[in-house]
Amino acid sequence: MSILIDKNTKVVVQGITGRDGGFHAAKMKEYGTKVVAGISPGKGGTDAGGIPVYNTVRESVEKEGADTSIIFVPAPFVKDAVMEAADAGIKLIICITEGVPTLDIIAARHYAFAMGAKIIGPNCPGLISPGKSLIGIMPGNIFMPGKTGVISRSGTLTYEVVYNLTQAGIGQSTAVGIGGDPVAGLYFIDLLQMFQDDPDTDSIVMIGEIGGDAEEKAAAYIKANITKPVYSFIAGRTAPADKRMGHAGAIISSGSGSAGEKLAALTAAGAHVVNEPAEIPALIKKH
Amino acid sequence: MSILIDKNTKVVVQGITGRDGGFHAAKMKEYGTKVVAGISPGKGGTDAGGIPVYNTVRESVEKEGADTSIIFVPAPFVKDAVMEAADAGIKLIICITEGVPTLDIIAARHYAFAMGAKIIGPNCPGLISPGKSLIGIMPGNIFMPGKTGVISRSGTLTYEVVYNLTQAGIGQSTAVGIGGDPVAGLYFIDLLQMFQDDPDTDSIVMIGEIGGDAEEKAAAYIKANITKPVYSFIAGRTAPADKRMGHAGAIISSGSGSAGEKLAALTAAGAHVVNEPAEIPALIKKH
Amino acid sequence: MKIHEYQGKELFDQWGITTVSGAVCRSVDEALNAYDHLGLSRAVVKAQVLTGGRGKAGGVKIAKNREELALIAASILGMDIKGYIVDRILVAAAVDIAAEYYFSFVVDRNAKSVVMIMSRDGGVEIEEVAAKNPERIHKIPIFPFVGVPDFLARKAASILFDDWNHIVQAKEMIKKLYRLMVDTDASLVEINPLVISKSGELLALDAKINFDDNAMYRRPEIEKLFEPTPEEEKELDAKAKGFSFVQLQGEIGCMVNGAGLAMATMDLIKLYGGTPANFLDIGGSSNPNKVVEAMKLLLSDTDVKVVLINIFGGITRCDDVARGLLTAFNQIKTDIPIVIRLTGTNEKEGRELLLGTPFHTAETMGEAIKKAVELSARNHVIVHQA
Amino acid sequence: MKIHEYQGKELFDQWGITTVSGAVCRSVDEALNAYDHLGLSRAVVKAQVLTGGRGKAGGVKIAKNREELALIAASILGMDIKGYIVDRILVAAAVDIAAEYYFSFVVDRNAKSVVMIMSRDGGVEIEEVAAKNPERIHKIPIFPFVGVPDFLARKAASILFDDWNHIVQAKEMIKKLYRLMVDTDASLVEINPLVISKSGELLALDAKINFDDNAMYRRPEIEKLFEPTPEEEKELDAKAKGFSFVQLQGEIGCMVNGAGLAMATMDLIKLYGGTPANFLDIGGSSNPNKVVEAMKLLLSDTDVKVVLINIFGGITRCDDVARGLLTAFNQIKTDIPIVIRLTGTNEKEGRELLLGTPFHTAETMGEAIKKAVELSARNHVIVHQA
Repeated sequence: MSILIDKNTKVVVQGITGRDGGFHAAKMKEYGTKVVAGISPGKGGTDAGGIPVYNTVRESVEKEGADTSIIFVPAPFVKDAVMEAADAGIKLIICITEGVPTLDIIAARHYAFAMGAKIIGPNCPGLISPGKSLIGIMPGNIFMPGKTGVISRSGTLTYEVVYNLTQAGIGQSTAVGIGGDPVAGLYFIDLLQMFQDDPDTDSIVMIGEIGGDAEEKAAAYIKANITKPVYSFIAGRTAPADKRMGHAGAIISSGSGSAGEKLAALTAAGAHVVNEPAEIPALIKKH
Repeated sequence: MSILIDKNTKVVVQGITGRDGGFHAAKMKEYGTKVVAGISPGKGGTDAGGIPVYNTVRESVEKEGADTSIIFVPAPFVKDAVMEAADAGIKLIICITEGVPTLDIIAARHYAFAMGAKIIGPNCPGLISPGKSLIGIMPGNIFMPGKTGVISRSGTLTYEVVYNLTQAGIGQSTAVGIGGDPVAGLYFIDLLQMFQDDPDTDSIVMIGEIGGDAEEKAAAYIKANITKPVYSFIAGRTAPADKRMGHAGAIISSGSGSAGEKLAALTAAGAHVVNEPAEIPALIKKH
Repeated sequence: MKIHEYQGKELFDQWGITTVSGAVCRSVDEALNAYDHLGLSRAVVKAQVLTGGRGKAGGVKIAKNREELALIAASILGMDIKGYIVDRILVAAAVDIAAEYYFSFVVDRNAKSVVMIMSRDGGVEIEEVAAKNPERIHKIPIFPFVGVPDFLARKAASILFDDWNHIVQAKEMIKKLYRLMVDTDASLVEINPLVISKSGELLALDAKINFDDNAMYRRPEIEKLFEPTPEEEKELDAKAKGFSFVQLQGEIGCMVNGAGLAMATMDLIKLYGGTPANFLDIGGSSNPNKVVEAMKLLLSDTDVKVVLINIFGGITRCDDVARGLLTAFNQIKTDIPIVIRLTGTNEKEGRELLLGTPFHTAETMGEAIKKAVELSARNHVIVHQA
Repeated sequence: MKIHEYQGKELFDQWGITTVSGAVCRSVDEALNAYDHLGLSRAVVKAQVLTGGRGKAGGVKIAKNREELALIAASILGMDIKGYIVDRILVAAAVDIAAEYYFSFVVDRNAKSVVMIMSRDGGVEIEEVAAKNPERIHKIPIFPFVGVPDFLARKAASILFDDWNHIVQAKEMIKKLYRLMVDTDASLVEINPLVISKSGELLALDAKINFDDNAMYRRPEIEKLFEPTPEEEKELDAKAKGFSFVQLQGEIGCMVNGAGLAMATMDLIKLYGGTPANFLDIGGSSNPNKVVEAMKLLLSDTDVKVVLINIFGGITRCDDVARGLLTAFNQIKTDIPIVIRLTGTNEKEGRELLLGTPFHTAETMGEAIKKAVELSARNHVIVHQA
């Protein structure tokens, strides 16, 4: 098993005729993901590498049974694209696009929530249930099926961790990149609970970074609700205060969000906190 | 027992310093209703006939434990008043004011619904659980406690029916005036189900009128879900098509909403339909 | 509140919704001038009346040339359409239509929101489509705080059209139309037919807009478009006095407190074999002036043979109501028989006050109405004998 | 994006939020001119720097008269506040304050919405109030589609104030402030202190506004208010080239793909005893030009003793990355040792391509970083010997 997506998940790619949308739609299809449709307003009726293109998400739901959407449209159009997907009955919306105005994502998330849809991202690499479905821009070949769930605020750092796991023979049930923006969809707590509930996940790797207090909140949640072992790495211990480190998320602000506080909270919650990503596989094997 | 309100219901009167608000606040208090506060922005700290006045509903909830609100504010301010009550945690909002713009009530209702609050009205006489609580502008003295639930789109016609019931010794569990506007809060179906679920209601009187298709929808609902006997009178059999009869609600439009269709639907659903209100008590006694 | 098609089209123009320019004309001469001034060849002539079904009634016609226009204008002006006399027509360029559609925004009682309604079967009576082919009608509810974002307009447009060029035009139109609805507090904005012309342009060939009377206080620019009929004038006068009044064609004048009770009173009059002359809800007070005004209104109708006053005393007690009636009838002299029924709080005291007056009193509604019907029949006979 | 207080106050003026007029001055003479021109008696002088804690640092002072103004202006201009040199001051009328409050709108990560934050404890560091007396801080989340209706503004205002006159002023201000937030895509709009003057007027005595960088494409009039520091200029230049760059004070220049991996690289450098010279995320492509540009950026820092290139090859394969690096380094001549770590897809092929080059290669991140730290220490010694 896995969380959120599996081999039956039917994906529609919003923005399939853009450069990134087209490239990753093909990659996902190649991985084995059921990419059933693409959306590109004005290009309905055409075909993108064997994937039928529609003008509206509604058509992809009605005609192809799409239930999950991945969004590559340019940032100014993300709000509308998320709302369109939620309105059309899509239940999981993965937003890859970066640079989305915060007030746009607040509105889109609020709307999607009211329509019963979950969002992952924006500014995230997507998610993968290895061997079943890849919905994102992750390199599928570094993953392998298994029983470790991965949650991460960072892209390449996730690959680094996963690569270490896979090299050590530790497969992943699902790996989710939640994105680094100040306001995002599914976050640590939501996903920790899903992995806790997933019978085929035995352990959870959580990769955090400085900025915000999501890791501290996650630590409190782990203490209260998570019985599976959690392994954690937090990036940014040496980052200077009040500096942006790539994402907007990585800001130390208001005495909250420093790596030290996060590490302390996670350790106190019983999570296994590591100094370098490479330590994780050995720790998992030990337990 | 009763539905929606009982002797523990704590009422805040929004617009208590207006003429109608003040008059009916006193009447309700006299009836025995727990009127715990009044709202009049700018007059907080004063007193209206022994009832403490606050600037905001929030204060009446925090300081007096108000859980139900009755609104008498002028029509242009109703939207804001309903939203304020819902935001403050009020769970039942009765809107007496007439002449509220439809788009305002649509927005206010949507907001209240999202906040988990129920609305009755606008343009309605309120409701009463005889002997327990009167929240509205109904003449309390014509009601008596008992086991018949009353739902009505009309004011004085309700009094006529209730008066007949009371004269015949048939008391009421709760009587609700749902109002005659095109868009309103709780409606026949909601209340039919509440009376069905109320162990102390034995029979239901439903007073409809021409316009809209709420009675037809109620008929279908009765057929499927209501086992208690329903007695019904529909006003406006002789009203000419396409004419307003006092309320905006009373319009025959688009081949729907005529008294004939409503009577037929209710009869087919097994409701006891009467030609004049005075027939109801004898019918109830017979069953 | 309803307005004429040409007024609706003026609003469409203001809100940027593409329609067909035309001119309102009140005579054949004006129509011919408009024809010349607008440089028309084929022209459409449309009766401007505040009712539906103009087309079926012959109120909409195409003129192939100037001569035909004169004939058609003459035939439509003065026409009676469902009781409305055509006093003006709209003369506009006839469009070469490729296809007709239906589109509206309307307040929906059941959805408790505004809904968008659309159909590819335009130009016909949409109620018939709804009855026979409900699957050809699409409804989309609008969240009040969200309104019509791009995606929703695009979704609606793509339900109506296949061609992307048409979808884009429709998307823009739909957003503007919703803006118009909200900005003017309309309760209905309907375009039937919405057409694609042979040159591929999206055009609103009709404009039906109803407004929410309750919101007109904040839309003075819309309110002034209202042209009441003489009948509506009378109703508006009544409204200004605090009454709700509708003129009917019967013999028993009714004065009732409350709209539902007033309708029930009319129903029972019919049930007992009489005919109501009107619907009159005088509201909830016992103010004698109000009764005087109401009586004046009733007695101005020469068909009225009997007046029936049906009052339920609730918050206002029956004795107060009786005193108000007595004060009022000191000012009014009439030979018309008056039946008064007072029920509710302090009803006995109220009825006692009326003892020894020329009024017929009754305890129940049934009794009062029976008496009124009886008196109207008798009065009938008297009139016939006279 | 941050702006100065005086710029924030100009926006407040535009959105109708009452503040205190003043003048920005870059010299004592300008300050004295402003004093005369504004007809001031008691004046406040405030350092304009893009950081908090000005008050504590002595950057805000009251001048009782013209002479004192000259002294204070001279003392504040040129002051160093948390590394920011004061190059301008705001001179404004000193207000007779009756009471101080705190008010802000801010994007809240946890609420995933904008929240209003208010406190009756204004004029102090709000973080301290939050830590010591959290019950004195009130937060109200805003529904994005609903915004701030009257009731919500009234509710917030009545949490802050007891006097109805103050509540009414605050209600209007709160609605305007939210309008400003939405219209400009701000992520923070903060007034501390918000005051009631002795004459009963509500005034925003400070204006702190941050904007959402992601939204500046649609707010050109706001974007042009931005004044980057020389350090930020460098970061912006990097951004224009597709990098995310932050200058630090260490010796190991880093070039990494991905922000998280870049931060982890810095962390491990410290862990192994080295010092990172920068944060540099070059993003996801293998374009040699990008590598050339990145190397130029790194080598422009004379403190850099070693360059560490840490690339995870995901979608972009390691052999492509290696080819890109080789092409790039054909164009760059440097004596600085370079450590390259390539992992991921086709990593073996990638590393083989680098065999026989002067680059130090490594398989794991730990290995690469150990080598870089070692080299930087050795290089250190060489430099010291020279």
